[in-house]
Amino acid sequence: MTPISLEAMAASVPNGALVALPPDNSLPSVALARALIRRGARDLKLLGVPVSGFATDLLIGAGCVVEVETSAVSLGEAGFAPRFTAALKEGRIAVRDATCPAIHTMLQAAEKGVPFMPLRGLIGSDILAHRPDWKVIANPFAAGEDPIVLLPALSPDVAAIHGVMADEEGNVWVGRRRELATLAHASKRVLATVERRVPGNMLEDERLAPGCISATYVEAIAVATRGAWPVALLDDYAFDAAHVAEYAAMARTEGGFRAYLDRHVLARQAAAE
Amino acid sequence: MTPISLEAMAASVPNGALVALPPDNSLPSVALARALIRRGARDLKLLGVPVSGFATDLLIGAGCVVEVETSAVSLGEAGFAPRFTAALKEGRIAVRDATCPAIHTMLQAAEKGVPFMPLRGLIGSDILAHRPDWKVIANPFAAGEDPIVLLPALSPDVAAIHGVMADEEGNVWVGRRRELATLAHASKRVLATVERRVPGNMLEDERLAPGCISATYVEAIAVATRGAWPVALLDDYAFDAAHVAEYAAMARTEGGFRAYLDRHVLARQAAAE
Amino acid sequence: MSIRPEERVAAALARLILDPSAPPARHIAVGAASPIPAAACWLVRKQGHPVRLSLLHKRSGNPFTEGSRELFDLTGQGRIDLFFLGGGQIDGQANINLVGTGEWPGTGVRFPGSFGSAFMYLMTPRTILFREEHSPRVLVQQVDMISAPGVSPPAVFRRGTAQALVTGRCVFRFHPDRARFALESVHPGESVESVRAATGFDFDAAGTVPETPDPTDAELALLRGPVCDEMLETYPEFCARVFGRRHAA
Amino acid sequence: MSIRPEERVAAALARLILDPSAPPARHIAVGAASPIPAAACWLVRKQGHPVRLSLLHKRSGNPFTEGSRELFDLTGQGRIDLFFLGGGQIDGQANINLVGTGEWPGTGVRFPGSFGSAFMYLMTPRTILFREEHSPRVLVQQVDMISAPGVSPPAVFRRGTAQALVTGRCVFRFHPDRARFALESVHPGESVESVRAATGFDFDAAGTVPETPDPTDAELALLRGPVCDEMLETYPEFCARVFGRRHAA
Repeated sequence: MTPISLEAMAASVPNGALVALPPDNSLPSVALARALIRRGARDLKLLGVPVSGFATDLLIGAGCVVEVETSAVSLGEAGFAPRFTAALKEGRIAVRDATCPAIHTMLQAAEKGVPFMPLRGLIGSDILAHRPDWKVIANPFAAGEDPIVLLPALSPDVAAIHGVMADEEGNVWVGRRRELATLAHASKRVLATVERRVPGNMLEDERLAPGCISATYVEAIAVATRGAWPVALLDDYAFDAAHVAEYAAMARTEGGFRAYLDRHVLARQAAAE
Repeated sequence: MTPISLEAMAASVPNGALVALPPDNSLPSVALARALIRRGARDLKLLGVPVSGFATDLLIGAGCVVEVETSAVSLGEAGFAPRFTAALKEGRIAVRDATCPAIHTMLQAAEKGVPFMPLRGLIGSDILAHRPDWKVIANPFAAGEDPIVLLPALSPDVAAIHGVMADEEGNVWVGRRRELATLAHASKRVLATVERRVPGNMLEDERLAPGCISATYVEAIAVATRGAWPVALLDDYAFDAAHVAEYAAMARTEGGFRAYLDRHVLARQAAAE
Repeated sequence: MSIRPEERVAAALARLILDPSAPPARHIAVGAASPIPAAACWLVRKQGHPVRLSLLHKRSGNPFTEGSRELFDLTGQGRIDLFFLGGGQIDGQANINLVGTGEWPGTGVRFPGSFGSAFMYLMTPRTILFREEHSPRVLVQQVDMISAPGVSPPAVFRRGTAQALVTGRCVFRFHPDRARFALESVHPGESVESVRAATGFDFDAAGTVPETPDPTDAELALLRGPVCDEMLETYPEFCARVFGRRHAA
Repeated sequence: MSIRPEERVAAALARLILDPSAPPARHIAVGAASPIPAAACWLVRKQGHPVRLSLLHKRSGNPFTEGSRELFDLTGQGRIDLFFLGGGQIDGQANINLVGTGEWPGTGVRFPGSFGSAFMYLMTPRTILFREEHSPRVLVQQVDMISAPGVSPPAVFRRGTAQALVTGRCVFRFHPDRARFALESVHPGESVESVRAATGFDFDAAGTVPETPDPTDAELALLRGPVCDEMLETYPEFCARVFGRRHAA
């Protein structure tokens, strides 16, 4: 699989797409999020897998997003996500609240090719009350009364992930973050930025194969060094807490956020990300 | 986690237990099966995950088994499983036929802690007609008529697997055979034989962690060199086709099977397996 | 070197895979016990068609990183376009029986079991049925038990049915609308009459049925060269028997 | 060195974890934003109790090999005995609200969201609610919206409820049979009256309520030594602030 440029990858994501983004500890492609901002993407729907972090706040602040489905949006130690909160308050985005295992379950249903999957819990939560797409049925295997929630399969249009490496075949190594494999299996398209390319076929290596997403599921690869920054990439690099704190402070105001974008996102257009 | 002896491990499996065994290409603990024969285990129920191979035929031939739930029993290139077939014909075992993805699905339901999980297909198969524990419902998410099968969660009493290595914490490395992780998560007890022990904690190593079953799920470890033999162990050693062909020939008759047991199973009692 | 029956059948299967009237085969999965279908798939690949092959029991570089569940998940997702199935019995409605004969679960002859057929047959857009043995014992009027049904009622979710049934004697097309096979071609030495005599089920046949074509020289060269190269690791005995080649030790 | 409030609360939490009247805590999961609960768990471990700790956001040696789904699967399996939850609002029936105030989905104050609470609270045999801020703003009569309910009707599958609610002012026990909190102890400087004044919900209290005990010297030594050692990587700011120690660069 021949890598494409980050900008070409961003151009391939249509306005209005449902884009799945893992949270800050689980290999989101922040590089692709920045490239989507640079290309002026509009009307994106974002899915937090299962929660949302830095990249989601950035895309919302840049006006690329109309809807967020997630179990939480947070900058971790840096606190609440300021642009998410502002957009919600101003009615610029719709928010579909979920709960972490429900998002995993909806993706697992899509991975399995079944129309729904059950999940325990949830009953009595107002999340369920606000999700007409989630159904409660009587457990057909129970002797007595036993309500249980069924969640519909969810198949994102695009999964935007950042892997450690991609090989010549297009296999992408994500290590122990196996929920990304489920996400990849469930998604219509996987767009993966990676730190680096490696020769050969990682599936031939018993030690590397278990951490791979097979090229079967991968539509395109782009090399983006430090493409998860400012969030962490497994043991490659750590969370840049100082930068995220700086972001959180600047993004408290629209003007500060614009200054951040100018400095850290738009200025990269010429530079190789 | 301190390893125990193979014989102590076999002694810990009670008669009547539901024992899950992966097939010949997916890391069954043939060593534990042999040890169960030596301890004279009785009334075991075997689950093929999702099909059954050499170890299942061995246990059936030795009279340890009352029931097999599986999607197929085969010795691969060496043909049908002779002791399975003989026992079925003589009415000495009950056979619950399943189909591969149904067994995976029932284990996934147990892994997830839900009472059932749906699966497409199956409708019109006589397998379904002979499984009163499988239910057909109308898909609650469909506009029109859409029958779909629900399968109950299945939680084996014991998963008998053979890993490549175990570390000091009790994590077991099984590489890309990730269905073993689902099996481990779904089972009440995981008894793992391994080729070798390694120092430290594999979960600290990003390269090894993705292929591990976490010690959280592992009850006991026993070192059994070549414990998958005569079947293959990933890239450690290949399938011993000549031996399995020899077994298949000997096991055509009860007398030949007894001779095989004497030579290859019971004679190992004194020797370190 | 004369054309071996396996080579003829592999070439026939390759033509079925490439049939432009069928849904496209971008990703084909092939099981362990299927060297002839595997050869057909490799032939398609070596002819330059960009098909992805997942060989289920390939030991080095096994394509699945989620273990044996992944094939079924892939198929559930609609990512497997074509699969091959066989059967201890196959009947005229394309029902297949991998369980056994007599009473459930096989009081007559017991076959190994259904494997994933009860799922794969309904969830794959195209299935090619393949069985070398063509006899009234295998091709029966009605299977004793159904591992997977040939057709399903309209309400049942099903992505496809059998496209064809290929045996050591002939190629049948399957017509799901009328749930019947039609004889498409007979291998050299066979006729409509000899096929009828060897077949337990009734089938349609035109007045004249063509002979299954010989593999072309180009196809034979690919089969005996690069296709065999790819298959040596997984199917050593097949390659030795059919192509006369052995895996270098 | 005087006893820090965080140390007192950690010791109180450790005693709740070890409460012999509660179901055993063999495996505890602790989230990222919970340094005090994590300190309590480590204290229990360092006291020699064989509890397994899964620190969800531990970067090196993260306990999960199936990614973030594994915590929920583990909990679904019944393998997680105790979890900690907080809330932007917590009410007198132990309902928690992590969504926001005002109208759905948070037209007043928007909190981050519910995370896994709607599942974990029902599927864990024991939950300890923990929130340092103890004010009428947080501890309300009735939450504006329910992320996860404090109690459930008998027909709803539920493994457990809140065991207790620990704040910067006191320890409450929760009584699921009557869906009410009872004041168990007040931290030094607090009284039943001061707690009532700071609490938006009604609760039960005996005539005299004991003071939350000081950590013992042994507990303090463990907290400041081996517990801090374990926490330096994951909670560097907490360790610096509370224990005055920094992670070696």
